[in-house]
Amino acid sequence: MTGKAFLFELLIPVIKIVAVILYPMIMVVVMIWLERRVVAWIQGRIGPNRVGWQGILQPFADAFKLFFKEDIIPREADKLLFNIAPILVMFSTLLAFCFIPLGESFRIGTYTLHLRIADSPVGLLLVLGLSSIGVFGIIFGGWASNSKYPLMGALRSVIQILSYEIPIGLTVLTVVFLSRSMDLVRIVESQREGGVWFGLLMPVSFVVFWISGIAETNRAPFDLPEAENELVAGYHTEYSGMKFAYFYIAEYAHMVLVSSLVVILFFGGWLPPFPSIKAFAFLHWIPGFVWYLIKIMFFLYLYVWIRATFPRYRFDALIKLVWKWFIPLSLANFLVVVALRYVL
Amino acid sequence: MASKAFKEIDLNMGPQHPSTHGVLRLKVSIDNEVVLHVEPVLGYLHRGMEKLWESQTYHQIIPLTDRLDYLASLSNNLGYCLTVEKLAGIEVPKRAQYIRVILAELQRLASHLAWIGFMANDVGAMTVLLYGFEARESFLDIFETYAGGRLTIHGMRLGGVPFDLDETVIGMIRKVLETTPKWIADIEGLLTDNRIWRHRTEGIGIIPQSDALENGLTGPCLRAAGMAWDLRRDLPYSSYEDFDFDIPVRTASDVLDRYFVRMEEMRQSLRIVRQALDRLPAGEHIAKVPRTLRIPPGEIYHSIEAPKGELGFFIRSNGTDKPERVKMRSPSFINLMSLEQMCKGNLFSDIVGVLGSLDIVLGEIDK
Amino acid sequence: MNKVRRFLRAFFLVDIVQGLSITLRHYFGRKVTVQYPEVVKSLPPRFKGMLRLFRDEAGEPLCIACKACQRICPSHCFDIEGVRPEGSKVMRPTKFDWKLDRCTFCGLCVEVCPTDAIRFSETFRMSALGKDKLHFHLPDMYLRGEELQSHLCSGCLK
Amino acid sequence: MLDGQIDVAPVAQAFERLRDRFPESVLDASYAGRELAVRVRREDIIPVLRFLKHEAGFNSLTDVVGIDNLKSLPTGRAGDAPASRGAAGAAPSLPAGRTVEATAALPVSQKGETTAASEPPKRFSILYQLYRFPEACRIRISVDLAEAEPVDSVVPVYRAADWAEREIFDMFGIDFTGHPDLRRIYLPDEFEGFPLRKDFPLEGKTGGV
Repeated sequence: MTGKAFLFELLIPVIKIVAVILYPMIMVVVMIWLERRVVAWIQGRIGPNRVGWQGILQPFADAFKLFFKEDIIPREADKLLFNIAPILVMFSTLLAFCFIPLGESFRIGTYTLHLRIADSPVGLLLVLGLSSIGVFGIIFGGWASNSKYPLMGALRSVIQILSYEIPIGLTVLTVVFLSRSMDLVRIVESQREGGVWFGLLMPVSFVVFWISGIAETNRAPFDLPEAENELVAGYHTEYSGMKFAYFYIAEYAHMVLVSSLVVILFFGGWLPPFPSIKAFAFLHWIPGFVWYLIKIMFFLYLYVWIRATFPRYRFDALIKLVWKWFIPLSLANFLVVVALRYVL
Repeated sequence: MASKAFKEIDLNMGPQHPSTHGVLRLKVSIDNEVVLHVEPVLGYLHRGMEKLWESQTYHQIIPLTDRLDYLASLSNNLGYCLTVEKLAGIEVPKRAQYIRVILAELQRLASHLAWIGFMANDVGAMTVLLYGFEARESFLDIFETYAGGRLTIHGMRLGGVPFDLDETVIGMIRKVLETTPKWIADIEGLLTDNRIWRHRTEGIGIIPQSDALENGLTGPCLRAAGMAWDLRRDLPYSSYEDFDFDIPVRTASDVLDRYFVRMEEMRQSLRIVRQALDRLPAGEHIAKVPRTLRIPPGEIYHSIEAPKGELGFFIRSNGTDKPERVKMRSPSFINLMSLEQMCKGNLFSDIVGVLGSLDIVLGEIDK
Repeated sequence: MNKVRRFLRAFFLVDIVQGLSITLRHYFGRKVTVQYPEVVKSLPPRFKGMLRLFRDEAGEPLCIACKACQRICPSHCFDIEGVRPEGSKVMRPTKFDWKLDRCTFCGLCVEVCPTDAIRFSETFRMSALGKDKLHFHLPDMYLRGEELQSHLCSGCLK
Repeated sequence: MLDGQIDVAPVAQAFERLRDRFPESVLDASYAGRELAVRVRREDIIPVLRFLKHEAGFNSLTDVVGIDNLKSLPTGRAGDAPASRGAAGAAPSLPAGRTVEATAALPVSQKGETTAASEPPKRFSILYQLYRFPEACRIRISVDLAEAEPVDSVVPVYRAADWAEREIFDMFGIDFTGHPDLRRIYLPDEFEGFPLRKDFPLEGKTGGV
C-alpha cells in the first residue's frame, strides 16, 4: 500500500482544510468587491476601480488598512469577552463551511474525493446550529463594549436571529421531508432523482427561507442591529482594526453560507438547470462546480440588489413580519407539503 | 407596575451621529425602544451671525445669508433682499422679480431633492440618496453657470439679481424641467408603494393640527397637517401672484404626508418655473441701488416661503449703511421645537425618520 | 374589492418587484461619476476660482489701487496700498495682499472693480501646506492657471 | 396714537378693539408695509396677547425679537432720538399690484401721544410678531424694558415662543418670568456675557469659552 495511500490519507485532508478556509475568504473578497461595484452601478456611480483591475484588489486594500489601524479597547470594556466576540463570530461561520459540499464527489483512480471536510448524515442540522452560534459573538461584543449603542444593537440582533430561526427551521423541514435526509449531498441527489429543483416545487418555502436568511445575516433591509442611521454601527460600534474586520468578514461569510444553503436546498446545488430534461443534456458539459458558483453568485448579487433598493425595517415591523406572517405561513406550507407528499 | 422594572436608558444622539443632519445633539431617554423624552441641544454651529450682521453693510450681509440654510442659499438671499428692499423702498424690476422666482423655485427643488435623499437614507434606502443628489446635481450646475457657485451661490443682490438669464442658462433650465419629473417618478417608485417605507412613515411623528399651529410649525410640515399656509399665495412677494400653482395639503400630519406634500411641491415648483420662463418679461435685471445704501430709521419684518418653512427677516435700520439689528426667523429652528411631541411614544428608530421629515438644516438653526 | 387587491399586491410582492426593476434599470443606466484627476469637469465662464489681477493688452496692470474691493469685502481679505508713479495719470498698487484663507468667494470685489482688474480665474485647486501659503502678494496676483496654483504663495517662500 | 393708515380690514378691526379694550396699555402704534406695530406696556403683554390670540384671531406667533436700544438711548450716540424707534421714517411704498385695497381705513388719530412721550426710553425692546391665518395679516406687539427688568413669558399664550424666548435670554440676558425652561439655548451654560447686547465686543471677550 501504502505510501501512496498514506499520502492520500494525509495530504488530501490538509488540502481540503486549506481550501475550506480559502474558499469562503475568496468568496468574501469577491462579495465585498461585488457589493461595492453593484451598489455603485445601481446608484449611477462607478465604485472602486483604482486598486487593481476594476478595483478587484480594493477589499485587500481595505483589509490592509484595517490591519494597520490602532486596536482600541474601551477602558470600561470586559476585555476577555470583547476579544472573544469577533473570534467566535468568525469561527462559527467558518466552521459551518466544513459541512458545505462544494460539488459532487468524484473518483481519482481508486480514491473517491468528497468535496467537503466533514461527512455527516445530519450536515444540515450542524450548519444551522453553527451559524446560530455567531449570535453569541454578537451579544458578547455588544455587551462587552460597555456602551449603549452596541448593547441595543446586540439586543436587537438576538431577538431578530432567534425569531427568524423558526421559519428557517420550518422551511428546511419541508426540504428534509421531501428528500428524507439531512445530508446535504443527499438532498442534492434527491433533487436530481426527482428531476426538479425543490425551489420550483415549493416556492413558498424558498421565499420564506431566503427572506429569513437575509434577516439571519443582519443584512438590509433587516440590518437593524447595525443600522448606521440609528445605532451608529450597532454591536461593533466600539471595535476597530482587525477585530472590526473579523465582524465584517464573518458577516460576508455568513452571506455566502446562506446563499450556499439556498442553492443546495432549493436550487439543486451543482446540478445544471432542468436535470431531467434530455434536451438540456448539453448543460451537463459544464462542470457542476461552475453551476454551483454561478448560482451562489446570483444569490449574492440578489443580496446586494435588495440592499440597494429598500429602506430598513423598523424593529416592531420586523418582529411582526416573522411572527404574524412567516411562522404561520411556513407552518401552513409545511402542512401542505406533508399532506401532498402523502396524497401523491 | 411592570414599567418600573425597565430601566430608562439615556442616549446621546450626536453631535457626531450619522443622521442628525450636521451637529445637532439629541438627549434621548428610551425605555427599551420606546422614546420617552427627546431634548435637542443646539449651538454646535453657532457663529453669531446676527451679531456679525450688525457690523456689515447691507450689501455685505447677502453672502453671509448663504451660510444659513446652506441647502437653499438663494432662498435666504431672497428673503433678506426683499426685506431690505421693502425697508428702503427699492423697486425691483419685473424681469428681476421673475428671475428671482425662477431661482427660488429651482432652489426649492434642489432643497427638496436633497431632503428626500437624506430622509430616505435615514430610513435606510440609501439609493434614493444618490438619485436625489444626482437630480439635484443638474440644479447646482445651473446655479454654477448662472452665478459661479454651487452651494453658497450669492445669486441675488439688493434691487435684483446680479446677472441676466442668458440662453445657456435658460436652455439648462428647460432641460432640467424635462429630466426632473423622471427622477421624481423613480424616487416615488422606490418609496411610495414600498411596504417598508409605509411602515416607517405611516402614522409616525403625528402632530395634531392645533398643536402644529401652536408650536409655530411652518412650511411643508404644517401643510401636511391640513393647513394651506403658503406665503407665496397668502402674502405674495416677488410677483408670485402672477403664477398659477396649487398648494398641496394633506391631513394626517405624519411623516408620510410630509413626504407627499414635498413631492407634490416639487411638481408645482416645476410648474412655476415653466410659467416664469415662458412669460419672462424684458427689461432690467437689477435696479440702481447706491453702493453705500443708507436706510433711514425704521423697522420691518418680511418673510418668504422658504423650502423649510417661513423664513423671516426683521430689520431695524438706524440711518447708517449698517443695520441696527437683523433678526432672522429660521424655519428649522422653530420647526425643531415640535420634535419632542412628534417622537414621544414612538420607537427609537422613528426619531431619525421624524427628524428627517422636519427637514432641518443646522446652519439655519444655529445661525 | 380594494382590500383584496391590496392584499394580492402585498402578497405577490408587487411593490418589491417594482422597486427592484427601477434599481435594475439604473444598474444598466448612465454613470455620472467624473474620474477626477484624469477628467476635469468643464468650468462655466462665471466659475469662481482663485482671484487674480489682470493686465490690459499692452501688459499694463489694470488695477488702479482704488481700494473699492477692500472696502466692499465682507471678510476683509484685501490689504492694498498704491502710489501714483511719476508722469502717470492713475495710481498703481504697490501692495496688493489677498488672503485666500479668509475669502468666501462671494464675488463682490469682482463686481465693484471699476477697471475689471480683479477677476476670478479658473483655478480651483487651492490647497497649500500651511496657512501662511494662502496669503498672496503682488507679483503672484498676476499669475494665471497652473502657475498661480504651483506658486501658492511663492512670495512667502522666497 | 397711530401713524399711517391701516388698509387691511382685519388688522384695523383688531387694532380698534385692542385700543378700546386696553386704553391704558397701548402706548403708541404705527402702520407700515402692511404691518401694524403696537407698543404696549410691559406689564400688560400677557392680557394683550391673550386677547389678540383668542378674540382677534391672531392664532400664530411667528417670532419673538429682542433688540438692544443702547445706541439710541440719550447716553448713547447723539442724533438717534428715541422717537425714531417706531417705523416713522421709512414707510416704503409697496408695488401697486401688492397693495390690498383699503376696505376699512382708520383715520390717523392724534390722542395718546402724550403717553408715549412721557415714557423714558428704555434699554431693551421685545417684539412679538403675530400672524393671523388664513387672512394673512400681521401685527407686531412690542414692549420696552429697562435693564434687569423682567418681562412675563408668553409661552402660556403662544407655545411657539418657547425657544425664541430662550434665545433672547441667551443673547440679551432678559429674564422671562414664568418661562418653563429658561436656559441658554445656543451658548454653553458657563458662558459669561450676552453677545447680542451692543456693549458686547464683536470679537468676543477674552477668557470666554
